[in-house]
Amino acid sequence: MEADLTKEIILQKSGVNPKKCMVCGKCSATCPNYDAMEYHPHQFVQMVENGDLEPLLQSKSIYACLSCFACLERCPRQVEPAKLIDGVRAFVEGQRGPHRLDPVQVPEHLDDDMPQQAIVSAFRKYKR
Amino acid sequence: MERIGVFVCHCGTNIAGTVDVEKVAEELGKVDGVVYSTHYTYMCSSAGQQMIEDHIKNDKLTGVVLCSCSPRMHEKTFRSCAERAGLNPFKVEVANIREQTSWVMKDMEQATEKAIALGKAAIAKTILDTPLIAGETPMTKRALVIGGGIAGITAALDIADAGFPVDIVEKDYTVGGKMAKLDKTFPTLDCASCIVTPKMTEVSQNPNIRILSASEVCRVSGYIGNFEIDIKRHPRYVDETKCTGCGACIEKCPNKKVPNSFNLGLNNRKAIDIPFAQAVPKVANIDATYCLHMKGLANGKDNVCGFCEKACAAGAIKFDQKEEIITEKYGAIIVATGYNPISLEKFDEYAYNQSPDVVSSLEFERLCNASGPTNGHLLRPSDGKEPKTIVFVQCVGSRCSADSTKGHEYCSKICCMYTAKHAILTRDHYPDTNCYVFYIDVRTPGKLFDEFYRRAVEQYGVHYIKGQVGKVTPQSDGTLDVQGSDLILNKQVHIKADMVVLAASIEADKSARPLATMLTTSMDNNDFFLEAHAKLRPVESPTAGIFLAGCCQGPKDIPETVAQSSGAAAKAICLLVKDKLKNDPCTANPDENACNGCGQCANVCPYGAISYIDKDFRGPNRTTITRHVSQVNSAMCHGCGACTVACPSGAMDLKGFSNKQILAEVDSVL
Amino acid sequence: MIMSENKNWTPKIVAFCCNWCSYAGADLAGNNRLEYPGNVKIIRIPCSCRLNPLFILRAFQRGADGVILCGCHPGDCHYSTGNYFARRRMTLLFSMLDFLGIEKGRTRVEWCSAAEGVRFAGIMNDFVKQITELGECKKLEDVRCKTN
Amino acid sequence: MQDKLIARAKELLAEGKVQKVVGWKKGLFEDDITPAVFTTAEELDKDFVFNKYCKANLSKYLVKITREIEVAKSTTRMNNTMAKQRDPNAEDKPIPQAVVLVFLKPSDTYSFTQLLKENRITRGDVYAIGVPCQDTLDGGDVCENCKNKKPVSCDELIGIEADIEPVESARMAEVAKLEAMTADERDAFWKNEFSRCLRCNACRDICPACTCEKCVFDNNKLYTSQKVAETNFEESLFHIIRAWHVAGRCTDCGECSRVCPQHIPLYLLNRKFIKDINEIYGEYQAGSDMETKPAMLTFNAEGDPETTIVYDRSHDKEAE
Repeated sequence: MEADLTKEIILQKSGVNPKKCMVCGKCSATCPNYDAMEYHPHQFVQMVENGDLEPLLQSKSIYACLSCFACLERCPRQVEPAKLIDGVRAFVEGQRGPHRLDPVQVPEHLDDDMPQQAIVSAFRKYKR
Repeated sequence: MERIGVFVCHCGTNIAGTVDVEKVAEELGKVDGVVYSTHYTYMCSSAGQQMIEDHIKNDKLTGVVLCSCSPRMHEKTFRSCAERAGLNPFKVEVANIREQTSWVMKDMEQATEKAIALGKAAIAKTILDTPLIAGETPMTKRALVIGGGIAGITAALDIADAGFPVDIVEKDYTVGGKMAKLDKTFPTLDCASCIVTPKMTEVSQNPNIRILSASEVCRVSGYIGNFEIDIKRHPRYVDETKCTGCGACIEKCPNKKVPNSFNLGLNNRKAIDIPFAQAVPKVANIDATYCLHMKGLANGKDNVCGFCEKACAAGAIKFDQKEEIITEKYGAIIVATGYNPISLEKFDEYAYNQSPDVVSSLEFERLCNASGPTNGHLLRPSDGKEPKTIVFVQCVGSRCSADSTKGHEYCSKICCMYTAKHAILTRDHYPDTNCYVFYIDVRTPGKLFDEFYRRAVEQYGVHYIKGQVGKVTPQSDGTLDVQGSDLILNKQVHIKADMVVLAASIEADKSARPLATMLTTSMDNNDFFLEAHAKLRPVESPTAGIFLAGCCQGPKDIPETVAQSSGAAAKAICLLVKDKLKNDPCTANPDENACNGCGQCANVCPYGAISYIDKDFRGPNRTTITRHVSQVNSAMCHGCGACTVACPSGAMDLKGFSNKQILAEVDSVL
Repeated sequence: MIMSENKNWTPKIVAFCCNWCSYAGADLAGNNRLEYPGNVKIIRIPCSCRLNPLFILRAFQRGADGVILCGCHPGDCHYSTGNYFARRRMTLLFSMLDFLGIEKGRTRVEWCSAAEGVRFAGIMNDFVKQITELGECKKLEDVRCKTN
Repeated sequence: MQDKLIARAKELLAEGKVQKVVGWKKGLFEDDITPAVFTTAEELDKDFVFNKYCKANLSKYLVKITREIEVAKSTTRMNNTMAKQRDPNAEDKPIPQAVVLVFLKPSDTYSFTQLLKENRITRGDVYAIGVPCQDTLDGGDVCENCKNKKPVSCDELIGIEADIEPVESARMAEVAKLEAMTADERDAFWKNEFSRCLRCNACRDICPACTCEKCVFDNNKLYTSQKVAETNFEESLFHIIRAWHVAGRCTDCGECSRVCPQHIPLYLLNRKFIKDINEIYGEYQAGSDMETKPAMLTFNAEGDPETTIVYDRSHDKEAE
């Protein structure tokens, strides 16, 4: 698939306009799971904007986002990076075909170490 | 027979890009009464104006229609152009085909159609225009300056220097404004007090200047040259004329627990106090909510405390002082209401409400200032210890998106420079204190500004980190954990800081909007006063006779403020030197023959411009009838037109906007 | 709701704007390049209180489909009280037009300051939409005044 | 009652207190009564009538009659001045004084007061006597829904009390009925009513509020002067403008609809304005005193609702 189309789909899915970003880095500054990510929230925004999508699609970083929405809350330009990361993630999942997790299956995958936020966000992600 | 000339302006591509100007000129040329129609790149240019003048003379035009930008922009230009060519300036009308046509639509066909309709309306109006001659009103040779900060002080001094009396209305107890609270100024690092307090003294000693402190404008009426202003003087419970500023009362006052607003609440003052040593006027004031005697009075006891009254040798204490309203007349008004840092309440990620060691830049300024709560020693508010690590955060509430509820969209302009100043001052006085500055961009346009910033980095070793702070967490050991991003090194950093200084966005003072309402002048979406023209008339408001100085018009630093203030003062002086002002001749005009004398018009006139006279009219067969008819004082009439609608017989009409003209416009646009 | 028979029909709208606030607001909308339909024709009057009901009736007679009056916000009138009178007059007039069976919504009063360019464009877009829904106004139209 | 009035009028004439009497006189038929001016006792005895057919509101006639008195005064004054200019020793001719007696039914006294308020009548030129309504027949809606107004601004009263308790009037019921219709129904109703209009101008000519020096419909300086009704629009425009012009000044005397040869219920338009004013801005009766400002000549900055109240409170069925 062409990069342009991929970008288009991701932007549509997420409803984010990366052009609004002024690269202040507050999203990455506020991110609680920063160290677990290869690409950080502000990089997501810039990479999507620049069409540099392949590394993102391959990266494990898309699963590191906790969907805590701290970046979304604190972004001074209302860019909402969390939604964009979610958009990339949804795109990758979508490419894999229909074998996605059903919300009822989520409890099977739970373990004690999993942060509560991640569980909530799992439900949010798979409900579609 | 009217001979109308139509001139269609391209305004470069501003109009011609969307409107088929050629077609507009052609179509309007076909309208009855039009004898000449043309189009040109820039009608307002000297070549364009010359062209209009030539055609007025050569084609014997009796009226001119401009299809160009808004009449609010160039109506005056074209009217004086017509006047030079010997045409009555009120035989010129402007069709707004830029702001209200080419700039609000993209479809060329539609825009052209609208431009033609508006052009036809203007032609119809011009045909019905009667030549008008402006009358004159006298000029009140006195200026009002609203706000006593550096902007107001500069403007007042300049106007007073030109020989005109000036009143400064200041809502605080002292003039000086924000500048009096600052420690040093960038980029020269000279002491703010050392430059502003002599100015304050100069103001107090200038015989042409009167300072009305603790006062606010509460009503505005009148117009350019003849404003009538009600000024509310709040009680300070001390007789300004008697108080010598000796401070004996302050020594005796037992209530020491009053938040000191001059120090932004960083320390306490007494219930009776003088804001600071160099205050002007140097007069004490009593905070009525904390004064024991006043609290006693409120509970019906008149014998509580009262030590200040006993201590005052001058007998200046006046517990019974009341709010009073004085009314004054002015010819010109300068607005200099200044700015305030935004409230940081909403930025909970920076822990401003959780830790006293997270301060705003203005608070930091007081902590550095020799007249501040710490006498100039930089100490943490929480425990009074010297901070060893300070983190500065830029753009707090500046450069937010338009839909942000926390901050403003604009760049506050001064933060980059004062933060560099704070860091330099800190490193200079306390070389072992580390300074970190989180920035998005460092914006340093200005004389010696970038050099100043580079000095902070190179000479003083301030750590500039490209990135933002995401979270400040107070720790149990009294330090602050600052979590931020370093975008250059691509990592998240944690700094163990003793203090965090937030460069809060600045916004227009809260009093500005109600004031703008009273002055009927325009404001932008950020509550900054709108200038008459962004490039060419930056110190005037669109409302005649009102001028703008300082941050009330937009964020700016001290030199810019002073420059604008002097500009505004010069503009005001240009007005004040005139002995008479030309009136707008578009006033109400009753037809005596049709007037019933019923009195409806006088009832709705906001200016009391309508009176009734008994006038003799000749009737048939050598008879006379004395009738009661309305008469309009054209110097008092402002031309609002309320009377024209109240008049049942249609006898009252408005020059320049007559019933017939507006109806003709309605017909033309449909 | 009356649907227009003529497919090419677009509403004709007259907007009376007071010189000090709304006309400046309209200029600001232009300065900010905010779009609104071209069938809104603005007529400048010194103050909202200059608007004689006759002008509104005349507009309808000449085939206008909607008439809107924009003035300074109450309290902000350049002439201090003009818009208060305008408000009373228009209330009574609109009520009378309603009483005569003119569809509600063909006439409107909005307050718009010189700083509210966005609001001005918003009002105009909304009003045009509303009038488009109402369709052609035939109840007060004078057939003699019909062009084409 | 008729005899009482004639006796009092003759008395006043004889005393020289009044020089003219405005009253009613019989026409061809018993119920064909017209207003008339009397100057002698003989004329009064011969023609003056006062009965249940005396419907006409006489207040408007005072405008013209007092104008004549004023013209006589002004002319003499002017002639005296001019004579003085020619000859400084010229003797002033006496200013002619005249007073006209008028009989006003309670509701007419409001029109009279409103005219006084608007400077259309010189008070000193009039001697006003308040008289009771004579069980008026076919006075139309105005009589059926009489508010039983108490007489105001009279010099004396014959046969009525100064203090009449107003009765509950259902005069707004018909307006409310129309308000309850849909817009299209109302449009059809008025189109039908106005289609009968002849533009005879009787409603305007009889209206005590229409006393303009120059009526807007006759003034070529405005665009309202067309006389001939060519389309139905013309009528609605005429009637809207007329109702607008008297809004806040109309006392609801009902003369317009009484004289309409086509029986157009014009009082509904006037009452619609009165109803709106009362409901939105507080009760107001035009002509009840000389001081109170009518709704459209004043305002309440804080209290006045926005114009949308018209649609919000509309009883229109379409609102559902």
